Amino acid sequence: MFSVKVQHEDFNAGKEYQALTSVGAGAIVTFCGLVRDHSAEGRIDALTLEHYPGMTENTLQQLLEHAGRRWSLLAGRIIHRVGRLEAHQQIVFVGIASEHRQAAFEAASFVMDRLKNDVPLWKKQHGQQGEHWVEVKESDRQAGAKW
Amino acid sequence: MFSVKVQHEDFNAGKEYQALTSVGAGAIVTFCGLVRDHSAEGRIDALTLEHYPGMTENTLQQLLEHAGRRWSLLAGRIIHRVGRLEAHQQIVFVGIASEHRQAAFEAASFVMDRLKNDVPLWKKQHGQQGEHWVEVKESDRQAGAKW
Amino acid sequence: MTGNVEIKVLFFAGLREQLGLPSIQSKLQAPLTVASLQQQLASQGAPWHVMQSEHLLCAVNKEIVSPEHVVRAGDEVAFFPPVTGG
Amino acid sequence: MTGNVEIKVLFFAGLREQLGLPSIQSKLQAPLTVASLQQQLASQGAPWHVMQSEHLLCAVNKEIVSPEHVVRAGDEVAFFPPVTGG
Repeated sequence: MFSVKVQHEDFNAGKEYQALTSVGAGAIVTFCGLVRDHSAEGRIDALTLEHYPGMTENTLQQLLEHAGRRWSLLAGRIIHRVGRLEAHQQIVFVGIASEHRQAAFEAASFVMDRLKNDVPLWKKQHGQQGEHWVEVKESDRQAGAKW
Repeated sequence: MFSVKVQHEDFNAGKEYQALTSVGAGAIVTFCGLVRDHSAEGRIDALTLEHYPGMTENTLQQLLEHAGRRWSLLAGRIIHRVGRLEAHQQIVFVGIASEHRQAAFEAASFVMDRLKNDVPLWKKQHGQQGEHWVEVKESDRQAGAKW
Repeated sequence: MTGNVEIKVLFFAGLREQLGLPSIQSKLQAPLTVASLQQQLASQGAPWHVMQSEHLLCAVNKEIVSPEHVVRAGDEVAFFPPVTGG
Repeated sequence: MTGNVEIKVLFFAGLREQLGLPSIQSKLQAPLTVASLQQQLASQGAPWHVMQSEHLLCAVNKEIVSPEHVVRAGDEVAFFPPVTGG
């Protein structure tokens, strides 16, 4: 019902969506996060994603299970890429299948908001300003706290 | 930037997602609605979707443009199928690309909530109880009014 | 503007089925609001009484309008039940 | 439980880079809370002073814990900065 992958390789968002169509859902919401090519500070060339092997997977799985207790869900999948990812590449896929759209929208949004606060993943940014570890955004902290 | 299709043919959600990845987005949210095989009243075999040619397309386009004024969006696509659709088939695709995830989630959710209230499309349900035109759900009316 | 106006009126979904036809071409006395057009149609006897429903929506030239909207010659008017797509 | 306990401590991301190493194996005096472990590490001189940051998070056996959590022999402890995935 809930599946989680942490990998360097790219994913096929279409196939991940397809995998969610077999559960008789009325609504499927997917989120994909991609590497932007700029930020307020300038050009971004790439990100390097670091994780804590074992804990990252566990925490993502717990996050889906938490969503499954809070909303009526039929299936959920998360894929998070790690390692160096160039601008415009895919970073993360979240897919949620449920009977009705509100649960799917809310659960997908919840997973992303909490992922950014609770899951051991760290981004280093490479770009115009050299490289640096990305700082926590106050907006992400607030989004995580609202649930 | 915004594209709308009303068609009987099925769509490939993966390709529709791909089309949204070329705009430099940081976040892409997709929604797919599918024909469920049951409701509170029993088995559902199929739906027949009727539309108002011309007005349906116009209203969907206006809906995306409305979302584009309200949120900072990079691209948006809607495909709505019409005609007879069997259980488990896809009905509707909404895809929204933006720099940040909150805008993409909110805009996709807004489009679906308003689509269900404002766009000339009507569902006839075929199933255990014969066939009948689907009644407006109070929950959909409220969801449309909240924006 | 007064006099007779030629108007096309479309019907959709359950309303189309109840009336047994998808559209009519009507010559009507102008000026005419959507509300009075609806009333005139409803007064034609069975099955037209279904046009009395206050839940029906109206579009003129493919835009939703209020009952007070004035219909003009050449307009395409459509009546239909509350929508249920998505 | 008192006496020496053998603990593996992992570091991630910016903290790993500042310390210049991904993990250490430490013999420490038990019982020991996460807060006191962090303090002991921080008191080892440069570059360990970076362990003084109150923003650091701690996981024991891959679960986030509070500073009062008591570390036991064989535990895998990890310190890391606030997360920024997604």
